[in-house]
Amino acid sequence: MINMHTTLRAKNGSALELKTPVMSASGTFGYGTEFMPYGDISKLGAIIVKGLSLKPRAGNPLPRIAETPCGMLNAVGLQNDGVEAFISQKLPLLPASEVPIIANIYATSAEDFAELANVLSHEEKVSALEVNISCPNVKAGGVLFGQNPLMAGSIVQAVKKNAGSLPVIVKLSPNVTNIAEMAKAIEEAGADMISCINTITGMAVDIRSRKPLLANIVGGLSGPAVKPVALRCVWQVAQTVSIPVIGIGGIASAKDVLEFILVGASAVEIGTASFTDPAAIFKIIQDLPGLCEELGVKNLEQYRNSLITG
Amino acid sequence: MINMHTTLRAKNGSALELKTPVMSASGTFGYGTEFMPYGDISKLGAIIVKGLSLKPRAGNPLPRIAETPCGMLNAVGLQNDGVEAFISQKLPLLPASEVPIIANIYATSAEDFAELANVLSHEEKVSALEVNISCPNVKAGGVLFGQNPLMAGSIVQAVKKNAGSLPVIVKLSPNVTNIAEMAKAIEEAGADMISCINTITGMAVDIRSRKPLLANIVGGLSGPAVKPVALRCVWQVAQTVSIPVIGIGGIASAKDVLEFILVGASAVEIGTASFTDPAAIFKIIQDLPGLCEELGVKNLEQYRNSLITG
Amino acid sequence: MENAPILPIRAELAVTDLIPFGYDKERSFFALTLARPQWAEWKPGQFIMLRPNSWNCELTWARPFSICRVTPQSLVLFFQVAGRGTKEIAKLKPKDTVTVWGPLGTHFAVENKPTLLLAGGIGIAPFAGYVEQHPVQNQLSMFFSHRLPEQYYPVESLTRHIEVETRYEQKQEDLTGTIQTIRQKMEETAKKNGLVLACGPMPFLKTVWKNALELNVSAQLSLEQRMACGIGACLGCVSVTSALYPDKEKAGLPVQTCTKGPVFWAHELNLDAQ
Amino acid sequence: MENAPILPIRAELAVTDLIPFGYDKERSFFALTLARPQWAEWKPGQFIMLRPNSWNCELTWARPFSICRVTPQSLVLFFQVAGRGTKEIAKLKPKDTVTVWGPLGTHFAVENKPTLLLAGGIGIAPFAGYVEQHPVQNQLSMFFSHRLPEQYYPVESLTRHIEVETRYEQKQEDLTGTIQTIRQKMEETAKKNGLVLACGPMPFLKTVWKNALELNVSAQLSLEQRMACGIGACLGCVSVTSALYPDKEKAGLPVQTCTKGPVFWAHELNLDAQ
Ligand SMILES: Cc1cc2nc3c(=O)[nH]c(=O)nc-3n(C[C@H](O)[C@H](O)[C@H](O)COP(=O)(O)OP(=O)(O)OC[C@H]3O[C@@H](n4cnc5c(N)ncnc54)[C@H](O)[C@@H]3O)c2cc1C
Ligand SMILES: Cc1cc2nc3c(=O)[nH]c(=O)nc-3n(C[C@H](O)[C@H](O)[C@H](O)COP(=O)(O)OP(=O)(O)OC[C@H]3O[C@@H](n4cnc5c(N)ncnc54)[C@H](O)[C@@H]3O)c2cc1C
Ligand SMILES: Cc1cc2nc3c(=O)[nH]c(=O)nc-3n(C[C@H](O)[C@H](O)[C@H](O)COP(=O)(O)O)c2cc1C
Ligand SMILES: Cc1cc2nc3c(=O)[nH]c(=O)nc-3n(C[C@H](O)[C@H](O)[C@H](O)COP(=O)(O)O)c2cc1C
Ligand code: FES
Ligand code: FES
Repeated sequence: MINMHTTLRAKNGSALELKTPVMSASGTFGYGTEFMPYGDISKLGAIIVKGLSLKPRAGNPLPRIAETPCGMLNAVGLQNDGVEAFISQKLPLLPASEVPIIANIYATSAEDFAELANVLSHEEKVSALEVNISCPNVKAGGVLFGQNPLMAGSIVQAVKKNAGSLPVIVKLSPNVTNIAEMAKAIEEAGADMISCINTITGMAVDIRSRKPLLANIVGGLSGPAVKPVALRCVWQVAQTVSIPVIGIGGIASAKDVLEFILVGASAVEIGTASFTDPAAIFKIIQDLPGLCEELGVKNLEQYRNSLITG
Repeated sequence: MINMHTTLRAKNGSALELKTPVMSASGTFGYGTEFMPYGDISKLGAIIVKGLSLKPRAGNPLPRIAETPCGMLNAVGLQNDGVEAFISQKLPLLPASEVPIIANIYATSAEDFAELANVLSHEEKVSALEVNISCPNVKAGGVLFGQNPLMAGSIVQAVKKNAGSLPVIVKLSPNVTNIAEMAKAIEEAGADMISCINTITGMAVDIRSRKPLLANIVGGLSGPAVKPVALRCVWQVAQTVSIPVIGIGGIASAKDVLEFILVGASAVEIGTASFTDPAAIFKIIQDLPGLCEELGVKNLEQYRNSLITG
Repeated sequence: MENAPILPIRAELAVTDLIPFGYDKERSFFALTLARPQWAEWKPGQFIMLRPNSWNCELTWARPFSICRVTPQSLVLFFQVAGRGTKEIAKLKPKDTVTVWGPLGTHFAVENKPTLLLAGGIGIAPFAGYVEQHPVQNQLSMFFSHRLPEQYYPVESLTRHIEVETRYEQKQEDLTGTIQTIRQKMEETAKKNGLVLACGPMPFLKTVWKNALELNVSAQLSLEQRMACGIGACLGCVSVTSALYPDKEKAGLPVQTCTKGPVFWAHELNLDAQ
Repeated sequence: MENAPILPIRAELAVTDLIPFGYDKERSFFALTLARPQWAEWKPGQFIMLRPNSWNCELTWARPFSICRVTPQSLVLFFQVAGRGTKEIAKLKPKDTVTVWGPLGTHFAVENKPTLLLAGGIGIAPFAGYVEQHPVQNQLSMFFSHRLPEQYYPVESLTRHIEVETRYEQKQEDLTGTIQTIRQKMEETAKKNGLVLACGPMPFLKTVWKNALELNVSAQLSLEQRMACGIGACLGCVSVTSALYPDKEKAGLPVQTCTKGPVFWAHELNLDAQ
């Protein structure tokens, strides 16, 4: 069986060591414990928890989710109990010695991002930060930060300065004219890694009630429907930056994982697929070595970015 | 049976009178004649033909198309015989007295766009122009024009100046950070109508051959998968401009048509659905009045933009 | 609900039977029987998430259904065709397999006091198992309002054990009658210091909720919200609690209907916030 | 191909039968029988687009299949499971319905001269009808190379009428033999001033194409390209023509395989441009 071990190296030389390149995507895996009945969460590459803010957030009104062809829309609006409750109540329950725990963070100002980074950098059980500057479902901050290279850069710098030795992953939005340009700005601002994509802004309506299917009117599209867009984004970003790229968007099988690695991803995150089946991520992790063997892939690092375009 | 007649009014007061708000989308309906065995093409709202350029274009190498979850990618690259061949060979075959024929045009410079407009404005059988500044599958022009409000504006002005009395529809790309801003610029530049969306840039790969599924590597995503993005774009554009908006993206049923009208579209175009079933557009046109009746919609203009968001 | 949580499991189960109860131009009703999952325990009011294994990715989510009944051999669900997913589920055939995770969520309280069961339409589903498992069935009575003929619903399995008053709502006026009956029966239950359990569509539940607060009667409501995961992870299904919610940190805030519900005490909810 | 075009129609047809020819760990083969569409005319080499009515929108396109045989009652196709779509098509049952449009595209020439049929694998499909309809069957001979045992393919229906030489390719070396046999048989046909008709995978067709140009023998090839519409509208399926293409404006340019093909004269194609 080929070894799936994956090293994501940060700029300062520190590294995230993953048993497998497959992690959970923020907001789709709760705080990890929700999935314990369905598989061994310590087998994941890493657990990326639901987005955290400094203060608790109630999120958006209902309805918050809608099913769409091969995908879904969500406008949860970053409901969470705040970083303190996470540290005191959720973090202790997680098997952090066996699997890296990555905190996904969200704030409405560079100062708050800095403080979140600072608070989390003192938690031994946290292995990295993923900075969400790409949420389309909040009025302040969110995707607005992720659509402006200057604003994004200043947030990355603020987080980096306060993250201590924690690797900083910056999560990009596909809702931009030029994602490569954003990635470049973020790399230059000092990010250790880039993950993409967050959701694509979308909408659904009911012709009978004449109401939007989401109370927030617009929401973020995810699931297999967005996979072609996500693959394109990862490919464009991986061609542009030299830091590790983490692929996200519609991944639902080991085959999908290899597609993202082929176009340049070092690792991937599984989102919506965990709703379709709570065992999906465990099955993907289990299937991956066998599929590599079948394809004669001896080494993921060699397969990575080996797309034949000539 | 409620009347589906739809008037798309241009700025100069002239108007496109449609029997039904349902038209064919460029590049998915050939030159119209291809569909004659499957329905009466004179029953369409309008026939928008395959994109025309001044000179013939061979398009991109194969493979040019790939199937994706609830959608497809294409990188046809605007293969066409050129505007002269269209006028001499295709246009005479079309029932232009019964159904408006709309020429979709593509060029790599404002001058060429102007000349195309000029040539077509002398053709009695052409009822309007649709300006494609949003094709993601060509190296020059294409979506680059559609991603820059200044460039887009100058093309719109060039076309308008040379289009005589023909209404000018400008087709927008979803591959932008802010589609409302683009729409505003295009309205200000003098466009008579806006259509959106063109395809979303995407990609697909084969993990065995390690090759992209398209020779062009990236292509444009269309079909039901993009409908939530298209609805959001149409809604954002319709909130911003006061000229008519034509909705496109993943429409496959009469219900989908009403969704786009509900969020502000005055008319719609059917694209990929015509591949899934060559009779799709005829069925949609046939089903629409009955669905309106069922919903108690007496009048499309009243239903239009009547989304309840409060 | 106060006891140790019941651990859910995920299983791929074979369909053993699908029995139509009735067709209407708008709705059709089915009892779906699956092979019994290896559950150690379950309690009426809990639900499962179900997704046929034959589905491709067009329909993204599993669908939530109340557990109707569990026998040594089988898990029985009762459902109506409401949209695309249930239409497909209604096409299942014996030997087809489905992926099920559960039992999920909270359950109805069982107390040795007069207990009024209020069911609206398909909301009758969880009460079949509740009645069968109840240790003192003569404490139970039910009022069931429905829009389609009675034979479309599994009423018979209930009348075998308890007294059921039904109202076939055919006209708008019948709805007013239903609302009056609910009020009157809840008043009686309040006088007897009894318990009210309700399951049905949201307007029905709002009526019960308002009465429960006004009459100060113990009442539990089973809520339906759109669900993606069913296990508390997506935060799509939240309901807003009242100031009386026992977890003080969550009082007045949205909590997951799939894990903190679907069965809530009426006074712990703020249905006006929906 | 020179005659008036055959008008296609779209029809919803019932499946009447689906007969498995053979299973393998990689591929399985089926003959699919549909109710006969109301076609006025069709010619061997033409194809149809087929999409099961039960498909939801996950699979966007119909699938192209050669017309194998048309009887007074039925339309028969022969297909192998190649991917997701054909896997689903292999699950069709009698009475299921499919949407079919056709007959589409160009057809094989019928000439009263020695005619060599070259089939690779599933490329045998269009030849069943060709042989049956041919007015002078003793002019026909076939060479059929295949990777799975012969009984997986509808060979018997051909050997009833004509002489068929088959090669079961089990090892890499067998492929070399196939290429030699093709060369030798095409040389013989060239000497007899005969006609070659070929259908099979692209590498197979390239071999035939090169030989045809070198030996200057009349040859037609049936090409397979990914198709979305099948009717010339999407421009997804183009093949590049040679300088000898009769429509001078299209010579050397891409033309739709679905309407200008799938059957092309070898010298009118430039397969090196693919
Ligand atoms: C805890 C719980 C228990 C339930 N128990 C039963 C039962 O025993 N029998 C039964 O017939 N129905 C039950 N329902 C409702 C049932 O889940 C929906 O009717 C079903 O999901 C509709 O799916 P659809 O694809 O047919 O409808 P669509 O309208 O096409 O579904 C679109 C989306 O909306 C959701 N949705 C639609 N209607 C409802 C609804 N009323 N409640 C929640 N989500 C909805 C679907 O799950 C799906 O995600 C229950 C719902 C919940 C939350
Ligand atoms: C004119 C024509 C006639 C054909 N006749 C037959 C026949 O009689 N019997 C038969 O078994 N097969 C035939 N084929 C090939 C058959 O269409 C493909 O095997 C089938 O489309 C594969 O679909 P899939 O979903 O199983 O594979 P997937 O690989 O999942 O399909 C993905 C996409 O690629 C396309 N595709 C995949 N393989 C091919 C291929 N070899 N040629 C063209 N498109 C392909 C599919 O249509 C689909 O759009 C013919 C193809 C053409 C163009
Ligand atoms: C319900 C839901 C909640 C999400 N919450 C977050 C979040 O809190 N932070 C974040 O960075 N991304 C969030 N996302 C985005 C996902 O992490 C992921 O980027 C996106 O869903 C695309 O991946 P997928 O197609 O595999 O779902 C959320 C997505 C969904 C569907
Ligand atoms: C094969 C193909 C070719 C297309 N060619 C053109 C074109 O020439 N000009 C143009 O403006 N849009 C073109 N489009 C875009 C469509 O007109 C339409 O905007 C898009 O496909 C979204 O609609 P749909 O989801 O209904 O297909 C093409 C789309 C496809 C799939
Ligand atoms: S359904 Fe996902 S949290 Fe309840
Ligand atoms: S398949 Fe569409 S042009 Fe041939």
